[in-house]
Amino acid sequence: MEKEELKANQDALERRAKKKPSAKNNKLTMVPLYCKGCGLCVHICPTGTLQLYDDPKNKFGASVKIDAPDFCIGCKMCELQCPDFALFVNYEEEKKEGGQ
Amino acid sequence: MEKEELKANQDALERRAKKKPSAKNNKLTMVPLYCKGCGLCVHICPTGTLQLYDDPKNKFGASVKIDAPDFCIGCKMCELQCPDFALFVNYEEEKKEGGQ
Amino acid sequence: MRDYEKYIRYRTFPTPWCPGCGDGVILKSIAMAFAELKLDPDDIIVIAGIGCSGRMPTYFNTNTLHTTHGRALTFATGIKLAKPEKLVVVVSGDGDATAIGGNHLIHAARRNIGIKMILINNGIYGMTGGQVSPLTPPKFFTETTPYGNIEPHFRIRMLLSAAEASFVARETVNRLAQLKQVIKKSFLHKGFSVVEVMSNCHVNLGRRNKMKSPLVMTEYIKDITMSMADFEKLSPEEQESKYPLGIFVENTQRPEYTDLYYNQIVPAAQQADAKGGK
Amino acid sequence: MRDYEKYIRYRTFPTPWCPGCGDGVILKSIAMAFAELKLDPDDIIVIAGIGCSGRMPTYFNTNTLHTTHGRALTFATGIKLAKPEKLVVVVSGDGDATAIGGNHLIHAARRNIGIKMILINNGIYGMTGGQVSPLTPPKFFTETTPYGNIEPHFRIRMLLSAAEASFVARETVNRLAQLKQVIKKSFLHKGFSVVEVMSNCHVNLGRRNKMKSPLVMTEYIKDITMSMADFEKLSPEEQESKYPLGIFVENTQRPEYTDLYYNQIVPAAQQADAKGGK
Amino acid sequence: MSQRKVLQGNIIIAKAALAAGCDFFAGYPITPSSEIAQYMSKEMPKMEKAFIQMEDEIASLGACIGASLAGKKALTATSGPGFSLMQEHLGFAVMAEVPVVIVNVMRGGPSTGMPTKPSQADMMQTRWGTHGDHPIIAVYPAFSDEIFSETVRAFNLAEKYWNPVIILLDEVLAKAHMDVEIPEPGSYEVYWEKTHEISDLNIYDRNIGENPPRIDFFHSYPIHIDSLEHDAHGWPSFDAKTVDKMQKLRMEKIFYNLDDIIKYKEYFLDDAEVLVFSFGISARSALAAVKMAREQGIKAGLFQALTVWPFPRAALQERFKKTKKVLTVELNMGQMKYEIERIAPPDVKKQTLLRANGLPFSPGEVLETIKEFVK
Amino acid sequence: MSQRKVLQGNIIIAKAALAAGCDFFAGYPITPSSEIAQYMSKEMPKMEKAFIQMEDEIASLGACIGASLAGKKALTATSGPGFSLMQEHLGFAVMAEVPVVIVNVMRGGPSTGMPTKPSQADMMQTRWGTHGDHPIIAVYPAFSDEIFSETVRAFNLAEKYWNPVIILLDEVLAKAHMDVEIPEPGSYEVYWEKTHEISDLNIYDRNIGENPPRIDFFHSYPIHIDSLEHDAHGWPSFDAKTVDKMQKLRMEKIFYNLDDIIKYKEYFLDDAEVLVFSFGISARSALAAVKMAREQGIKAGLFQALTVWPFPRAALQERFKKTKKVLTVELNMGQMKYEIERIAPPDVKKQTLLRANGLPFSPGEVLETIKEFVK
Amino acid sequence: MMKIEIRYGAVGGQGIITAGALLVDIAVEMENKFAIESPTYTAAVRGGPTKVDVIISDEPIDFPHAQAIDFFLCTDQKPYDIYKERLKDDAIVVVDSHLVRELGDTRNWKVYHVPIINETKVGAGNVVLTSVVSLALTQKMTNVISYDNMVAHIKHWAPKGSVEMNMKAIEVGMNLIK
Amino acid sequence: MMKIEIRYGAVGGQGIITAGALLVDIAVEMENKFAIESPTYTAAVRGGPTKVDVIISDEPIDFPHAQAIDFFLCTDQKPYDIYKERLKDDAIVVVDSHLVRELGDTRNWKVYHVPIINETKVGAGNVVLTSVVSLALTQKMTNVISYDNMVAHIKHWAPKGSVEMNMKAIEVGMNLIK
Ligand SMILES: Cc1ncc(C[n+]2csc(CCOP(=O)(O)OP(=O)(O)O)c2C)c(N)n1
Ligand SMILES: Cc1ncc(C[n+]2csc(CCOP(=O)(O)OP(=O)(O)O)c2C)c(N)n1
Ligand code: SF4
Ligand code: SF4
Ligand code: SF4
Ligand code: SF4
Ligand code: SF4
Ligand code: SF4
Ligand SMILES: [Mg+2]
Ligand SMILES: [Mg+2]
Repeated sequence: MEKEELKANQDALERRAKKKPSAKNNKLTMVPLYCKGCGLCVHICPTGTLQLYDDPKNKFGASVKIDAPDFCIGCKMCELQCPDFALFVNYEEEKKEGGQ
Repeated sequence: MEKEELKANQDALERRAKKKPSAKNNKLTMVPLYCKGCGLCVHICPTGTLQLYDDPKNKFGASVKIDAPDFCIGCKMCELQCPDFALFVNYEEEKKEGGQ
Repeated sequence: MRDYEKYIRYRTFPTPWCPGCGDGVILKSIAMAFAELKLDPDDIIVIAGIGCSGRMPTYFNTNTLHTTHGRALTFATGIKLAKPEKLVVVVSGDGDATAIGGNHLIHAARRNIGIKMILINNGIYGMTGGQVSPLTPPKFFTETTPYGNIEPHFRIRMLLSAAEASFVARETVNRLAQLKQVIKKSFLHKGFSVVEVMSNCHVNLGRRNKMKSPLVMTEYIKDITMSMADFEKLSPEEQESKYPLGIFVENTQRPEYTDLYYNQIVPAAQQADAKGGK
Repeated sequence: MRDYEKYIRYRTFPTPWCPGCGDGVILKSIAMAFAELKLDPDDIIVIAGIGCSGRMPTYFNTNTLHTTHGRALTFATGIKLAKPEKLVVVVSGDGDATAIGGNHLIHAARRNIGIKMILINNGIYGMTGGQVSPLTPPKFFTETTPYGNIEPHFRIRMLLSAAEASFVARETVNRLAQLKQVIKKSFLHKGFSVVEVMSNCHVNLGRRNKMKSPLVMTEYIKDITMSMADFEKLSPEEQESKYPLGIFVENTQRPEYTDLYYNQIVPAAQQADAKGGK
Repeated sequence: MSQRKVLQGNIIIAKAALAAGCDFFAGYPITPSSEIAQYMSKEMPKMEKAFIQMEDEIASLGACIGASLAGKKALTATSGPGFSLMQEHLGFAVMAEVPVVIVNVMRGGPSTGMPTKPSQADMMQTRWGTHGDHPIIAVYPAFSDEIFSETVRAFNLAEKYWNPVIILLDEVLAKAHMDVEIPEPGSYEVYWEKTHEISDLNIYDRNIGENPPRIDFFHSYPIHIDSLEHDAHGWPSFDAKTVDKMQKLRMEKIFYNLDDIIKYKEYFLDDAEVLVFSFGISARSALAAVKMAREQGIKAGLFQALTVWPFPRAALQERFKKTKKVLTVELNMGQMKYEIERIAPPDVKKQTLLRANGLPFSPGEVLETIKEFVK
Repeated sequence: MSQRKVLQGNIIIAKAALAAGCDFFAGYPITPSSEIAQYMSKEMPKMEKAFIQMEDEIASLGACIGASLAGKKALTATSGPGFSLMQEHLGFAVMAEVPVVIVNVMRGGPSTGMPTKPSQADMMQTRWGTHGDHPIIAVYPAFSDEIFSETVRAFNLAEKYWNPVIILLDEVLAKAHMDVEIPEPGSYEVYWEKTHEISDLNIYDRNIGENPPRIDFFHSYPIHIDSLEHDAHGWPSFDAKTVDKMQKLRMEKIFYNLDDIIKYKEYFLDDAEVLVFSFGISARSALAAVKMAREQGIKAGLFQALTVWPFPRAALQERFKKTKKVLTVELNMGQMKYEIERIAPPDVKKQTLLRANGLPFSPGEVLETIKEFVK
Repeated sequence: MMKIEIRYGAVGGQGIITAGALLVDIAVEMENKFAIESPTYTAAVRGGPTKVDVIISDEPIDFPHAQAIDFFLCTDQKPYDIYKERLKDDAIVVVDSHLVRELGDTRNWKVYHVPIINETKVGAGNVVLTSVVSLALTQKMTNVISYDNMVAHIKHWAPKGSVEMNMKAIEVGMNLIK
Repeated sequence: MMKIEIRYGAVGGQGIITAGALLVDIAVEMENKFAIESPTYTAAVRGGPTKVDVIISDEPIDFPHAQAIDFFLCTDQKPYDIYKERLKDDAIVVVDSHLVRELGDTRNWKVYHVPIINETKVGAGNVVLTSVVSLALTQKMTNVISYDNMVAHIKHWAPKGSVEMNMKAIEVGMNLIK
């Protein structure tokens, strides 16, 4: 990870530190095959739920991980911002409900 | 000549009728080779000095003639408007004076 | 499955873009606009020229066409005139749309033909490795402006308004909700529309200008963009390097080209024909 | 001999234009502008694309270049950049400049390269026998709009202002004195300049629209043109079919392209070189 | 019943195109082809067909390809300078396998050249003008009835082989008014294949030599068309084996079907001592010359190529078994003569009559050359 | 003293161009040629030379021609799609007789094709891509030192014959970093003719076969240059006799000077049983193969064309007197093989090794084909 | 076999192109002949010398330009000079008496000097009608089409309101050479 | 005659292109060899498999792609699968132990599994330095260039301020295989 990504992680942790775990049990789904480790989701997540990590299996060197799922408030900012369709919020659940 | 050209001639004659011959002895030079008989000079001349005529020797069928040279006031409107460098006003004279 | 995933051709994934490239975000917002309008994928065609952005059609599960550099609008014009009832979307990079393709852009605008253009302004030739584009900001370093760019950039909203475009808007990859909304509006507009999207090529523009991470470059885009109201508060000098956002032109009065053709010229011709004459 | 005749290549006369064609008038006014500036004919180059207007260079006794359709500005760009001290004049028809050549036009404007363009707007493709052009007024009949033109026309002064042009003016073939004056001013301007000249193609536009004589068509041009002051008194609807005259843009602040190149980029590069570095 | 009418060559093309089902025209005016666009602008709206004048030739061919992919039979018409500008998009049509018909009314070249003068100097450009390996079909009518029939055939070939087809026409004939037989609809073939049903979007999946099926947009299975090299789905692929196959698919659809594509006419060849090889306006000079030669007892014959690309190699080689002299007559500085040099056996003597000054050959000039040659 | 350096192929071209006096570059980026423009954008301002990135390839060549007419040595660089777009202006340069050098780094075609893969599929387009009859000079270096020397030669030929010259380069070599000997300035010819004095503005007045003199703008006698066919003054003329002469002047300046223009290399040909004909990257495969063949006792030799247009006909025909087998190796589906078919006598057996899938031939593949062929 | 070759020469040329086209129309559509009209322009945009060749035959026509001209009508000196080639020894030549003055060697031609342009203006009222005057002259001198067909065709072809003018033009043409 | 053929495989590829270029620079400019580096890309814009062939010889090189590879260094599975062709039977093969897992038939190759990427990050501090690490590995395993020249060249080539990092990268490379 480069310094910008490290900073994004750090910032996320700081944001997380200011929050409490969410009441709702939001479910985050990752598609590791598509994740390019860009960090945009980490950067945007208001609750600091996500973290980047060095991932030798990712050809770009890093992937995202759902570091603190219980902090997720289900705002879907991360899903919206992910350029690679690698992150979904409450995907299965909403499917059952018949789509958004 | 088509009706527009006949009208231009007519209009010119009407303008001329309202004028008197000019005091100055202006000299008009025609380059028959270049004149295409478009009538723009006839149309623009404020004193009705010029007239179009059917000219079988002109490949476009008409040429301009200096019909009433003494009415010319030397305003050079015709020279300016002629698209074909076929009409000059006081050309030699000004040459002698060393150009305009 | 998300509604918008219906419009995505996962079989061709992953996308070829760099990590964090704005193109993926735009891909998604267009798909979301399709979904919100509940369009049949077969009633849509997405067309692009050549460039990183030009690769986008491959990833839509609609009819898609990857054409030649700068000419997507010409193919689109043929398709729209052939099938006026289809949604004809053109995706074009800034180089594609305004360098080699600038003429087609102003002519499509002038004709007001009902093509929906998404103009991805990352201020650089991404695909070919970072040469200056007509939308590269002044003074920026690129592979072909090693001493800084001396050419002014087009201001798309000005140029297109002057070219008679009937719908002109600008959004950024940072404002997904608004972006999707504006794209949707443009799809509903009858004539030619252009949505300029400020996007990040951190790899080829950012890298040479101290913004090599998407995280930094998207922040830069946030800095230089603002609402029209905020923009108007700036001095002319300050405005020079800023980009207002929103819908700048939305003229619903101007007739759309294929409409005019089929509903005015065709009847006129048929009438003239019926009257006979020689 | 008139001063301006020095700039005329009589050996190639007569000109190939129809009787009364505005092109001859424009030829003369450009020559008069040269004369008033007392330029050495060898310090001038006149370049044109293809069209009736495109034939103009042949008749100037300066350096002259008859290029390809729509591309005169590209050749001119090469020449101006090679020889910034020369007066580089481009003469271009409306089709040449705004149909096939539209892209080069907006890019020359954007760069503000010191080329002086005379854009002859006769609203038609004269040379090829009267097909619609991007400047043909709406509803007009042409060889390819037998049921009337449904395409809006570009408004050059708008388009070029938006394309960042630093000098934009319009005159007509009826106002020789003003035309010559504006052309002269444009020659003295440092950056890119466009003087749009409303001209008469009575043969190919007039004939199909009840104005087959130059005498009628020049009157029509008088009718549709007016000073900016008069124009501004009109309602927007009335403005639609009228053309204001005068100088619309004259921005002396914007640096000229070759100036920037030789006086900013070249020293910067040489400095970088002197400093060494890898 | 059909009837002999008087029409300008350009108008015959336009009428034949409409008869062949052309329902889309995009073009940019250029001498000496503009009448085609002009006629279309008047007639097509009456038939609810689309006509548009584009901003240039690049845009014109782009629009035609787009319309074709949307199910239309598309035509554009141009001349040398415009044809040069179309080369990039010609390559697109080859790559994506898109039927489109392009008329090139040749004029004097190079560059702006002599817009009002005839020439046959775009022969090789027609074959090789765009970059990369590409198959091309080009027809070249010379007589009025051929202008009609070859135009119809051009559309049929484009549809059948899913490839651009070029119609070459001489300036002389484009501008001339002449008697022509416009056949009754139904008396000639108009090829139109229904859009093909596909599975798995495998739009380019077929065997080498097979004709591509008609597959276009808006048929309930959204497809992808690409200017990049692609696989059977049309998706970009640079895999060497895939590319190999795709390149061959594109080339061989033409070369497996030469019998269908190649057309020519033979006059007085059965006992000919000298074969005059020609096409277009020069073939008309040559035909007159051959007839004059026959009157003078000289055994001359004419091979008039109607399909110029692919080159009618086999038919000529058959003739060269017996006829040992070949005279190539073309209005250029030597182009198709290279093909003759290439395919004629060494025991066949080769002679040329070439010129590129804007004047067509008179029959007398051709006759003189024949006489010199048989001496 | 000269020194072996490591440079990318594209950069060798750029350096050689500067060494040859190139003082104007206008271009538009395209893979795999962009490094040439990039290098020029950095180096040319240092030397007070002009660099400009234009809005497209049409504009780029237009600007180069303009600059050339204003006394500069101009270069542009592109690849297939851009080269197709340049065809109209290439014709202008031929018509007006303007020296200009165009680099075409070939990539897989047609259309967008395979931008990152090598191919030799623009050979015929290089010769015939623009409309009308036109002379073309094209050089095609294969080894690093040749990239330098042929680039210098391209500028010299352009200046001498007042004609566009095309430098073909392989994607493989454009992108490769390799050892190269950059010769000392002064150790190679840099042709530069002083602008000619003329009387009566008769800028095109000369005898057939003569080189045109350098005449350009801004030399105290204002001249006219035209894309229309023209007379000795450059003024438009369609007079048949004048046109005839002008067409010949343009063509024959090349064909009267083949000895000066044509360059090739011969390896192991003196006793060869099989002549391998090749160029560019394929010639490098072939050279390796020929050496391997020799080791195995097979008498193979290589004819490497450095000038590909005009075609080195005479030199090859000389070889065909003794060597009766010719193998054409080219990375396309058959292009220069047509030239070989045309010029090789019938007793010479012809074989080809062709491919257009983005992979260069390995020496082993060429060797196998040679072995098959000599059997 | 009947085959007549006709050439018109003029400056500008719209008139003779029309004359040729009319001739071909009548020959083909009313008299069942084979026919072709091919115009040749020169460089000048407007007013350059133009020729129009018309061939009418009862067999299909191979080469569309005239090779052995039976009838040559020319209204200007320059086109006369350029296009007087390929005339038969006994060709009929009609020239405008005002505009073609230098005829050079006229071999065995039957040459008529008539004031075509002037008479058209005076007699038919508009120089545009030179086309019809030339057509009538051709009909009269060559008989290649019938007079009745010519009249019928012109009546049909002429725009409403101008039929009379056109008939006058025919009269002018028929009376120019007595 | 000395001739060594080296191949690098990776995804993305900027690192190995640099490694190859450095190798060629040193061989030619410091050791007077002939050398060429030629990269091959695939379709994907970013992150596609890339190979770089380097040939170093004391004679001029005919064909620029490797034909009989002495040394193959590969940091990813996909390029390994595609580009493992044309290796000599006794080639030296170095693969990233994390990223290349399936080796298939390794014939008589001397195969080394080492955590190239990881060690670069950890040891040199930035994955960009894979280029220098790969270069050092190559030097060590093939001796095709001298260690001293390598160090001298990298010192000269490295941007001011990053020389130390680069020296560390060399160390990492030299120590990856003991
Ligand atoms: C005719 C032609 N010229 C040049 C190119 C090379 N080319 C491919 S993409 C591109 C520019 C891409 O820039 P942009 O349109 O801004 O798209 P981005 O990659 O930034 O999304 C260029 C110059 C080409 N493919 N075709
Ligand atoms: C590439 C190309 N396309 C088309 C043409 C044909 N052409 C010549 S002039 C012209 C248009 C002329 O119109 P405009 O530029 O308005 O000039 P005008 O004749 O009206 O002065 C056209 C389409 C050409 N010469 N080259
Ligand atoms: S849904 Fe919102 S809170 Fe949950 S991970 Fe995504 S951005 Fe963070
Ligand atoms: S999940 Fe998406 S946004 Fe997050 S790092 Fe991965 S690719 Fe980037
Ligand atoms: S100078 Fe003035 S008054 Fe005299 S003729 Fe000309 S326009 Fe008339
Ligand atoms: S003198 Fe000039 S303006 Fe007057 S009719 Fe003649 S050409 Fe026209
Ligand atoms: S180069 Fe730039 S535009 Fe292209 S994919 Fe990468 S970040 Fe996106
Ligand atoms: S056609 Fe029109 S523009 Fe051309 S010369 Fe005639 S009047 Fe002028
Ligand atoms: Mg971009
Ligand atoms: Mg015009």
